Amino acid sequence: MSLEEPGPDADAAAVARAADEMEALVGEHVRSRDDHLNAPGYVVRPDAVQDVLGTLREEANLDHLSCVTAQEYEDRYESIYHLKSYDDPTHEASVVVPTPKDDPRSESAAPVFRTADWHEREAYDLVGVEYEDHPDLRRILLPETWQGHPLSLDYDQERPQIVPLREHANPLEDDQEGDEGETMYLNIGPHHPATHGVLHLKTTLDGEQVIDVDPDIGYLHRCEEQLCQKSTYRYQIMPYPDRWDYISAGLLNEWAYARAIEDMADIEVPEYAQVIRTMGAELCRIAAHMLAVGTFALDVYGDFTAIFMYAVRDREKVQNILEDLTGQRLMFNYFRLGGVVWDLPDPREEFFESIRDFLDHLPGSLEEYHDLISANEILQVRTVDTGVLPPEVAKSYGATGPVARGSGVDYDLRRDDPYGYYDELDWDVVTEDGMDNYSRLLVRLREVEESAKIIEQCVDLLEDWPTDDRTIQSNVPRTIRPDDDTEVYRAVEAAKGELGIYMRSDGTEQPARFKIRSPCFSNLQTLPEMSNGEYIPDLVASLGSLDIVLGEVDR
Amino acid sequence: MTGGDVVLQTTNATNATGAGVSRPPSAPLADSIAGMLGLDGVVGAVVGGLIGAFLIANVMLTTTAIAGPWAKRKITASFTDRIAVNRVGPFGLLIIVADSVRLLSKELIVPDGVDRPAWDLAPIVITFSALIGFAVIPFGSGLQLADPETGVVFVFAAASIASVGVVMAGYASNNKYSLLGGLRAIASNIAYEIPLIVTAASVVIFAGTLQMSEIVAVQRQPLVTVAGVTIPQWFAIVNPFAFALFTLANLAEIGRNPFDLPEAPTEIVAGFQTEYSSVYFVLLYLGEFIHIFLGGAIAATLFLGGPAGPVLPGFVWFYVKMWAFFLFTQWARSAVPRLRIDQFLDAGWKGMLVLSFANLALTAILVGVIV
Amino acid sequence: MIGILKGMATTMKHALDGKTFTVEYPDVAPEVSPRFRGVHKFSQERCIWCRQCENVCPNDTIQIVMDDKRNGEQYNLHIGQCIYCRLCEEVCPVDAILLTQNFEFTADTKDEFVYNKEQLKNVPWYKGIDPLNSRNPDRDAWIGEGEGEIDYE
Amino acid sequence: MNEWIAVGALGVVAVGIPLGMMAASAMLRPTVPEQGKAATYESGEVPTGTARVQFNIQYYMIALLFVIFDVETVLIFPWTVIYRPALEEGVSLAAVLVPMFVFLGVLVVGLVYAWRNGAVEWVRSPRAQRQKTES
Repeated sequence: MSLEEPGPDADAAAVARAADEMEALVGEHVRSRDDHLNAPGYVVRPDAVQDVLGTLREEANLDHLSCVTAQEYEDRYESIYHLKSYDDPTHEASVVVPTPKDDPRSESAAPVFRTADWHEREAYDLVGVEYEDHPDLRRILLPETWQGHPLSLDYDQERPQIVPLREHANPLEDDQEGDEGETMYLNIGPHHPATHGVLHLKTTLDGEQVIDVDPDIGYLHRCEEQLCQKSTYRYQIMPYPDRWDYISAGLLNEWAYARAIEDMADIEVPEYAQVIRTMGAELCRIAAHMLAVGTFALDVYGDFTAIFMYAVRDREKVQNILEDLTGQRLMFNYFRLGGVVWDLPDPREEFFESIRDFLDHLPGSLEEYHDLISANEILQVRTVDTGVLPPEVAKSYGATGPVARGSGVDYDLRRDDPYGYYDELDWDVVTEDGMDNYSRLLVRLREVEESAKIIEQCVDLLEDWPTDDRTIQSNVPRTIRPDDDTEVYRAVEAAKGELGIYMRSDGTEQPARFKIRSPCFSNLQTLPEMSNGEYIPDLVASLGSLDIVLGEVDR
Repeated sequence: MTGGDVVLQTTNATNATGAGVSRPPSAPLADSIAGMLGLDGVVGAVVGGLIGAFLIANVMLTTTAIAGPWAKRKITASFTDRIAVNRVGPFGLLIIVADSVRLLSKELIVPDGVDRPAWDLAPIVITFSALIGFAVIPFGSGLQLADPETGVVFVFAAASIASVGVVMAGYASNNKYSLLGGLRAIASNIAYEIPLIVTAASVVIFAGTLQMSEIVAVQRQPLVTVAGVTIPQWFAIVNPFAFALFTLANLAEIGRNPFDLPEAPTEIVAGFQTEYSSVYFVLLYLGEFIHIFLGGAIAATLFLGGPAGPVLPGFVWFYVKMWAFFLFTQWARSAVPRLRIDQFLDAGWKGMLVLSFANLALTAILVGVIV
Repeated sequence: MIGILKGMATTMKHALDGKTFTVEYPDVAPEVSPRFRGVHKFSQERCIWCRQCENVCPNDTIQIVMDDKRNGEQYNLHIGQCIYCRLCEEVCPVDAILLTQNFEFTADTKDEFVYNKEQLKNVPWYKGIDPLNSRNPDRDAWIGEGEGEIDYE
Repeated sequence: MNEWIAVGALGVVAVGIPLGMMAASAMLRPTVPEQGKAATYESGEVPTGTARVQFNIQYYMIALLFVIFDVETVLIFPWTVIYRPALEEGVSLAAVLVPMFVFLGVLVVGLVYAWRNGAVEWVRSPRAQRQKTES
């Protein structure tokens, strides 16, 4: 905790003062306060959502709608809008919108924040809150014909669901008939070489150009939130974050859960463990970015290119190190509440040697990537000024991670909302102002360098760490039961961006609501913005540059 | 296709003007086979032609069989630091047998709503177009099936029939990806056909003939002698600029990276061949590979001195040159990104076309000055 | 143009240096970390039937059946369902369940992936690596018991 | 005429080989008709609409230009063939070069005109353009 929170009372007072100021801004709408562990919460009427969010956005600079959580209580439904500021993510607020059981209607935030579009659709789909004034309120993860809302309290799991293939296949089928007959409706995905998994893009083409693209997700929906709600805080939840963003970003994901629960249950993490965590997480980031760069090259270059294999080769090296450290190549399950499960492997020198060896070879590999990718004129022609995402639009869609930083939004939770050991280390946040596919690629390549810097410093620290001070876990009780009705929303900088977790406890050892804010989910939403009016190849390239993992989009 | 017109018109043109062209130094394959069998007249021509054609076709089929299932994998693997097929037979060579049996014995799935005659014909057309081009290619060592006076024009005409096949396949499949692939194939064909032929015309200016054997013969003449080594007058050495243009346009014609838009796996899945399975797919694949080798053979004949080369017999050299071109296509595939369709057409019309005409004019002036 | 040539030169360099990173898997058994988590191994003489592994398992992979005197009768593990989180090993107070490095197992049907305790006892070590080396708890009972023959019940 | 018989023979072989392979495959391969198998591939979704649409071929202007230039190439070939022999027989350079350059020049002027009028440009879809500016 000491490392996670600024801590001193002066800060707390400042936060309280800021909260009061915010309340003054939206005072007339606030019915009560419902403060969360991370931020002040304001309970507002269902018909004042747009007003309140608009005011907070304009006046209090809360321009980042990080997440929308919906949940059902015994007596009411509740939608929580987690707001942050792109300039300072520690400046947070929650807007809580309770709606009655018999009529769960609430005003949509989509006109204020475009990202709310998908988040509210998800809330409607899974919990059943209806949003008025929403541009397109339909199910997002589940098939259109699904009966009931799975995360609502009275949901009957035993009820058989009939999902006719034809109906689910194409809800848009009727819409297409009326079109003047010159456009072509094309399904790209779910089984397409360039969709990076099971993503379905409903595309309307005019010739080679894309008129409209509508991502259809949910093919990989595995009820991760529900799974976590059925698991105990202490042990059982931790293996699951690995499976959200499953391409080796595991430790980064685990940290999201670790951070949320450590805040919630007030658990200290020893400094030594924090350094190990930081090092492991950055190794994961390198592995994830390698794959992102490789698959992006694959999308643009076409056939089975050398770059993809080279990226995978370098990724293998990282995975070997991670395997030595955690025992697994992808599904690490290495973090524990209050630390990590294992100390560095013996013999330590050999382990450090392998990391240093990797770091020594990394600049050479990156040089190769630059020769192969970023210096290639054809690639530049293909990617510069395509898939343009202006910073304002990116912010409105809640884009984070390399996607936001490629649009020049200087936002990185590792620096702005420090956790772990990041604020003790010397590294830079990478941004590019190009706003296009090329700058997103460059951001990833440069972030690999920054991660290498961090790892190097961590290795130095760990090498000199005194032998008797190597505590890898703090003393954590065997069962954890946070106080009833504690709510927390905590985010970390995962490979794809801001990975947030909202948890509400109900006094038992399982969370009552576990909501995952996945960066890919928000980032993917920007795809129509980037590719409408562009060419099919650019659509594919933009999708590649977003670097989505469907496991994280659908959860 | 317009290719047909080219053949007709220029045939007449050369017949009118080509009176002074001498007979080729060695008789074409068909004639020598007929001679060996002691046949003459039409019977001899037909029998000799058929035997020769069978020989040539089988050489190319074997080459493709090695290139497609085996060499391509091995080459790609070496570019990407892998090993590739090595489990069946020595160096994995028996994968060729395994793959052909596997593919031939797959079920043929005919999708709903295909335009049946066109869909069935397309694989045949593509294979046919690639194979028939080899009729006039001088493999060296007397392996040239026929040597008509209009060889260059014929080979381009034959090669461009493949586009018809691709479009047939794309449109008949009743599949949107195929449609896109087929249309892209037309686009690439019309954009790069003219640069290709005009660049070839610059070679014709040098050689003063359209006959393949003559073009090869002209290249045999020495260009310069440096330190006792005679450098022959290969057009790739005489006019490297034309060679570069030709290679690029050739890549576009055969639809290889960076111009593999008709297939573009990451965009339109497999383009025109998406709906094909079993033997039909084999034929498309085969046709494409023979087409690459045809492209290589044309480039070798026009620019690399055909079968010329020291020590080894001419046929070996020619074969090596074809494979070198194949290797080049695979090399480009490993490291060159694909262009977007509009950029691709822009490059063709604004770049290649202008450059190829400039090249033609310059060559004409150059030849005028030399002679 | 320079960039394209540089890229092509890079791939050609890789082609010519002949280095590969392919693991020829069935011929060459891959190196695995001592911490690697594979198929479980069970030791009946250690097990005290406390059922902690069954409880902690996030996935209902482990099923323990006891008779009415609370003596253990069955220890079933659905290896096809396991997510290899190693929590069972972690909570076990007596190291009775252990994840070996062995990752090679096949079956024709899903049912065959349900290992009973005899099968679990007979899971071999991978390349003779005893995972407890790296995990370091008390390990006396495991020594010499590698093949799972010692069983005093 | 011998040559063309040989070429024709290769033509026969080049059709015969595919047909032969098809026949061989027809004897080898199984046929398991099954519902749904014959659906056209659209990334695993049930195909929506047909592929036989009035498709916007965005390069139709270029396709028209192609016709012009293809005829031009045809006319260039006879000239390239006689060019060198004519020079060697002593015809003056101007006599063989200038007429062709005039011919090429006319076409180049045409190309420049077309280029300036945007005919060599890719025709961007107005619908897509609209969509882009709207969003």
